[in-house]
Amino acid sequence: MDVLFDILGSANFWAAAIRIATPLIFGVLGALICERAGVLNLGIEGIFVAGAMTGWLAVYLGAGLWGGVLIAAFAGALFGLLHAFLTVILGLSQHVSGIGITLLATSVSYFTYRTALPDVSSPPRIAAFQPVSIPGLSDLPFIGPALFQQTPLTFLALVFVALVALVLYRTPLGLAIRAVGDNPASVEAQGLSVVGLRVGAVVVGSALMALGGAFLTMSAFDAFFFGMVNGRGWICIALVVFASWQPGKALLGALLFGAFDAFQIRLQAQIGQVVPGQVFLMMPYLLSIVALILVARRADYPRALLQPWTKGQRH
Amino acid sequence: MTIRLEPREDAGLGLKIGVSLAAGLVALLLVAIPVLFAGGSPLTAYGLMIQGAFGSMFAFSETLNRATPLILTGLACAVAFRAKLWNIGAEGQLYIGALAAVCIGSGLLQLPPALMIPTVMIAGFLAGGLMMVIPTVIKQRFGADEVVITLLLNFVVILFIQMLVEGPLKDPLSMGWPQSVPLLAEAKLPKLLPRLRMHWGLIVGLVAALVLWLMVRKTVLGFEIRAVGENKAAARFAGIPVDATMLKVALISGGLAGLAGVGEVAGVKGYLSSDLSPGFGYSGIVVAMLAGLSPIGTVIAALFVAAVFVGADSMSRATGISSYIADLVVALSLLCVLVGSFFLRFRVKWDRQSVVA
Amino acid sequence: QDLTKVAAIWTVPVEQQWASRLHNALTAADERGEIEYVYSENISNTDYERVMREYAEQGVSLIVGEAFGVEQPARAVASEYPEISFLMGSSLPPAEPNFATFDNFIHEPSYLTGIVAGMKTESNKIGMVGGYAIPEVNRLMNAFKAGALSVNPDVTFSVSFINSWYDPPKAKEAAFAMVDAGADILYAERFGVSDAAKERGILAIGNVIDTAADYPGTILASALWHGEPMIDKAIADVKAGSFTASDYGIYAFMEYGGSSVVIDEALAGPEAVAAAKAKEEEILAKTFTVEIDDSEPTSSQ
Amino acid sequence: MTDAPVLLSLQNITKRFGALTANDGISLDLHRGEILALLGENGAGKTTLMNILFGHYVQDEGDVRVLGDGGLTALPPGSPGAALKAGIGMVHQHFTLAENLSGLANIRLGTEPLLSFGREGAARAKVQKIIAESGLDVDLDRRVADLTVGEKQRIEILKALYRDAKVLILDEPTAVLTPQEADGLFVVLRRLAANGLGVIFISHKLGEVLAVSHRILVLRGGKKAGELVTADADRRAIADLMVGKAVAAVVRTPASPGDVLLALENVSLHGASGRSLSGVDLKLRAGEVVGLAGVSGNGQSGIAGLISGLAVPTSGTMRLYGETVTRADPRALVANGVARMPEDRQHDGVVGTMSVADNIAIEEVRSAAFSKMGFLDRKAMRERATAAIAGYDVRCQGPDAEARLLSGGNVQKLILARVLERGPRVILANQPTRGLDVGAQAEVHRRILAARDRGAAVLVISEDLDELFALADRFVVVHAGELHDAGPSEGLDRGTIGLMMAGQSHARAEMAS
Ligand SMILES: Nc1ncnc2c1ncn2[C@@H]1O[C@H](COP(=O)(O)OP(=O)(O)OP(=O)(O)O)[C@@H](O)[C@H]1O
Ligand SMILES: Nc1ncnc2c1ncn2[C@@H]1O[C@H](COP(=O)(O)OP(=O)(O)OP(=O)(O)O)[C@@H](O)[C@H]1O
Ligand SMILES: [Mg+2]
Ligand SMILES: [Mg+2]
Repeated sequence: MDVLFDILGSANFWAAAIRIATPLIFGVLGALICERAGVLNLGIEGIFVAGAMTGWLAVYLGAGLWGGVLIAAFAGALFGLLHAFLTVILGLSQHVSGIGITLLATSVSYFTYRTALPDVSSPPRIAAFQPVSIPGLSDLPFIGPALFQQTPLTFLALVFVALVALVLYRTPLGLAIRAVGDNPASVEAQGLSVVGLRVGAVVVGSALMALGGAFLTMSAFDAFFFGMVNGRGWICIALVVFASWQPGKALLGALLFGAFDAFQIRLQAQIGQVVPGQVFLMMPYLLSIVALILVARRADYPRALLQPWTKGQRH
Repeated sequence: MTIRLEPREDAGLGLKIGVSLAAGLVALLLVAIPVLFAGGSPLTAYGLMIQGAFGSMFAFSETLNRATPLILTGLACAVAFRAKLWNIGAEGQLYIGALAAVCIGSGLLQLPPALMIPTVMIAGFLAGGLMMVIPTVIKQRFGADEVVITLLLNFVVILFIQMLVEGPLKDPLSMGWPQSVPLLAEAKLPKLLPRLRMHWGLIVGLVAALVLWLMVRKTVLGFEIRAVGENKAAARFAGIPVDATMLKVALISGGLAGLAGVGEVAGVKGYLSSDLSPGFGYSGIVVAMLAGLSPIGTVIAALFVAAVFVGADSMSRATGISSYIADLVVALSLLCVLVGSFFLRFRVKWDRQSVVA
Repeated sequence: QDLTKVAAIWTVPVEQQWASRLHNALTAADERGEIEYVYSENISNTDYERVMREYAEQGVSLIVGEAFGVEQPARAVASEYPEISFLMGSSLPPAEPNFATFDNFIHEPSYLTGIVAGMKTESNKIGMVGGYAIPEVNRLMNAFKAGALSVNPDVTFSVSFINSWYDPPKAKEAAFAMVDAGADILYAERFGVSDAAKERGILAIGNVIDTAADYPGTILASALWHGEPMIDKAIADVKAGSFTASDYGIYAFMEYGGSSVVIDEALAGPEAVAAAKAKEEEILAKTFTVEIDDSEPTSSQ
Repeated sequence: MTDAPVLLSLQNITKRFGALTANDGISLDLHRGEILALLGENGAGKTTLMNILFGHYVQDEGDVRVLGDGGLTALPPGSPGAALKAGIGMVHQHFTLAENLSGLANIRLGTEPLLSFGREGAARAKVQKIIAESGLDVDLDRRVADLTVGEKQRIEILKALYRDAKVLILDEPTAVLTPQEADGLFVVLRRLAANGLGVIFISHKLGEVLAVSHRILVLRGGKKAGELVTADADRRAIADLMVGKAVAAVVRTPASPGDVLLALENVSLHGASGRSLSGVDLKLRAGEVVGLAGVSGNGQSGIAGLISGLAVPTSGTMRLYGETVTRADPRALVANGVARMPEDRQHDGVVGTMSVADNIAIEEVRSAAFSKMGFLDRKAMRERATAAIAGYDVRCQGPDAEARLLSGGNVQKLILARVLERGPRVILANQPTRGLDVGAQAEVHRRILAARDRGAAVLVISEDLDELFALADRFVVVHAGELHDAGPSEGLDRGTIGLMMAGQSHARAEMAS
């Protein structure tokens, strides 16, 4: 029990939870935008890799850090465009296309990295984002170190949560995106372009996913490793459902996941292996499943998810 | 001038072959880009790819060997997807199937091969099936999405397997390396040919494809699965037991993935470890969709994916290009074939009719 | 058969510390013109046998790799190609006539780094972060612990495994957790741990490769593995036709120059350096043997 | 009327779907202030023509011209956006609503610049004004999924009015409205037309067409079959134009009720809104048609669910041939001679991607008629389907055609064939002719009455009172989950039933006294 309070009472724990959550926040927002528009994007895991690689490589080759972020987003957008072309314009299977994109983005990234840097025995480093202090806020006791000593990308992620929520619920664009994911015919009948909205959503969503990857190589760490994305993308797919496709709950889900991970790491470090380590590692997944069961009935999933839409077809 | 799409009623065999060839050609053209980027010669690379997949008995056997689990996981996905049960968890079911095989076949039972092999297979089938029945029941009871649950369960299962092979199932003779006790010789699937890795799992896969084909086409169960998959409400109204049908599908789907695991552990590896499958479960999704969920098509698609991977991987070794190109070639081929399937479903028409001013 | 053609098959990317030591040694030999080196990386165990056979069919003279997950098939392939020499990482004994084995036996320098850490720690808490609890990792951690306890019985250790070889952000988080729990020295089995140490201004112990230059003022000491003695010996044996199914693992021992300890003397201080050097002498003189303990290390309660 | 300027002009529109020519050189003009009724059999091409006009489909030939500032100008094909801009509003035959959004959100959708914060307040005020003027009352803030079909229909019409349409197209807007709602709509339409709006109105209900339109255009087999001025037209003439031959009137002979075959005794049911029932008593006798009237959402679907075998009473008993039904088991009911027509035939009636033959066999695949030892008897299935296609005039390519390719009317005939061919003893006919053309309607009525005459007990649930009066020997009315007996149909009139539907269960007694 003491251990529990020790951990939960430490500002470092909360800071770690937010740090761990950051890539997930980007990813889950990206997936949420795509799915709100009716497109499942299983390319996320690969887009994470592509974002991690391109952002890092750009900085390594001399671009500024924010230049790297932009390039990562651009790479994500490109893969998103491909996914949108296949699933929205050609109406092909979202599952296959997504997995194909993951395979493609991952292998292209690895292949490019290896071919561009054939002789590395220890991964080269860049000068990554450093935590910034926000005058006033960062100096607050407890709250300061817990919440306000993060790298800029973390703050960017939080800004995006608000932005996505704002656009989704407060603008006609958001209304159109929600409608196109619910029933594309409703959008078409009101003179908007189903294809345009969906392609746009997938491209923007994929760019956000790539930022999740970029965070790993440009903020959480300063080098690119094969395999470093390590399933984070898939977790985002689960978190979107957990969040019932709502940005606020998505943030909450990502933070919960981060907190749990940070907690289990600390517990392992403090009381050691009383049970096999895997039991801890399984917990976030099992808890996600439990959470899913609890929220499932109330979720308003986008009804047109997975359904292609072709103009002039009966649906 | 505008472009219009018209759905095709049914694509003929000629068109199907033509489109497949065209997709393959385009994929090859695209592969030239990374090959050139890496400083290789595309033409040489093509030759080496074909040689690597089909150029010798060994190469071909390796292609078949890799296709074996893909056929089974592909079928697992195909049958579930047909009922709109989105099983993304074939990877986990594969491991659970392999686990069951190891639990039963490593000494718990002493049986002659003729009994042992079927026992191990049935155990793997049931275990894998149960692994899919659980999320299906959760979906039916609580409405929780099976895509996400099956996806998450993959991670849980892998960790569970790691836990077992580091703990209770650990082979005391493995020098501390996390792997399970080996299967008894009686539980191992016989090789099809001496010195080659191909094993009886391939036959199991082919038979499973045939059985599924029969089931979908000819049986009441297949009829009911299609009805439930295409329109649950109408199926329910017509008196088809929707939930029960879904559970049957789940059992079959997970079971087939479980069999893939049995094949890998009893046909290839001999013991269980947490790196048994390089993503066969996920590739199964791709294989099934490429095949348009047709059981026979699944066999062909599995062979295709296996040949592309084995060929490209071998090519990378012969040319000295980074071995990551193998996955890249698979990805490109996959996407090309996917685009090709579009032309099977639609006719593209260019209208010359001017847009009226 | 081309006597100079050597192939390596890695189950990990060549950046992985373990593989990189041998990869570098092989690349160096290639650059010296002694061999022609080809390799395949990130090969899954399922594909391992096929890749072995493909290289064997290409007619290489020596195949270097890791048989850990594929002992049976690797040995079967070797027996089918008696004219080719196999030098495989393995926990099992070599197999006649052509299957030689090795492992990263750098427990000796690990023990020495333990001495330095044991003497330097002020909080008496040392954090250790590893990838997976496999023998290759366990033995180094255990030797390190033994070394530290030999000079400071009050040290306690917290150990955690991140269940991944390549997740530096996660390793970093695990390391942060140890720092938060009071550790003032971190044992860096994985990339990411030293980063945490540097960020929090504490010390880290390097493992297998020397990363001191990347973390100025952070790496207290490192236990290094040198692939060259073993690789060069194997190449020479192959060329001389004297390659046998022996255990090349010994070439990782300090005695053969297969491993060494580097200590940042400014950070460690003369006392710790002296203690470590003294033990090193004993090891080299064979008056002291570091025990090989492959069991999974656990946190001290 | 025809002196008014032309608002909209279709010129030689042709549209082909593969081998089928759905529209064949159709031209029409719509004038300002005119209500034009578009009539035709199921599948005649009405919806297709309107979809072209609105830009959902791209025509193969022909132009759509709309009156703009510079006279009649052609619309770019395939652009609903352009059609909306040109002042065309469309109420689709099948709702085009985003169900997870509120009514107001659906109305606003696409009317404001995407990259702005929107003008929700102004939009709400404008919609409320339109509601006040038109009487199309509906809660704007409820999720569309929670609205009744009638309310959804109102949202659809509000969508069009909100955009200040010059031309309003309504594709079968009254198919799902109660008579009162429909009357309300007509008032609105007349007022809108009087204000200069042009209206195209599609309906299968000739009474409505005669009551509300100025001019009638009839399509047959994708071609224009004729045009009438409403004032000069009568039912006969229109029906003859539509089907190309005279439609025989259906006559109902007096019933001779026999034993009670199905009974609900003090049945209560708890379900989602519109499904709850409390203390319902209902007896269906052999050789009698009972008509169930009620405003949708008052419990019809609950009663239908019970008789369909999808639910069992929460309390009270349901007896079939005297035996208590304890399990929700559609298969058992079917095997016991209950014929069930679903309310929503596309959703519950057929599996669109399966063949006609499959859909005809679907209720009985497990029976010996269609399978042996778990294997399908394809031959038997095809034979039954071929017979059904011929016997019920199901227009389709054949037994192997996918059901989704059938028009709504033909789907209904398919279902009729499926359930009536077995010689059922109890028949649940839920909205049996919703959306059907007059010819098909007469055919369905004839078959239902024939089954009654054979001795079947029939329950007809319909929102079309004309239909109920044509079929029912006895009336019951459902309101707020309670069922009230209205007695034999002789001596009943629309007004009485209407009052009972509105909840005045004593209407009949009061009238009598
Ligand atoms: N986040 C998601 N990612 C991928 N697919 C999803 C996601 N959410 C929902 N789906 C898919 O959308 C479909 C609709 O969801 P749902 O489970 O509610 O189906 P349903 O037809 O309503 O089932 P039931 O009638 O049994 O409730 C599911 O088949 C599911 O696979
Ligand atoms: N997208 C489409 N693809 C193929 N065929 C179609 C399509 N849309 C309509 N059809 C066919 O065109 C014909 C005309 O259909 P349409 O919907 O216009 O009929 P309708 O007159 O509106 O009938 P109803 O009174 O039943 O609504 C039908 O045979 C229909 O099956
Ligand atoms: Mg219509
Ligand atoms: Mg129609």
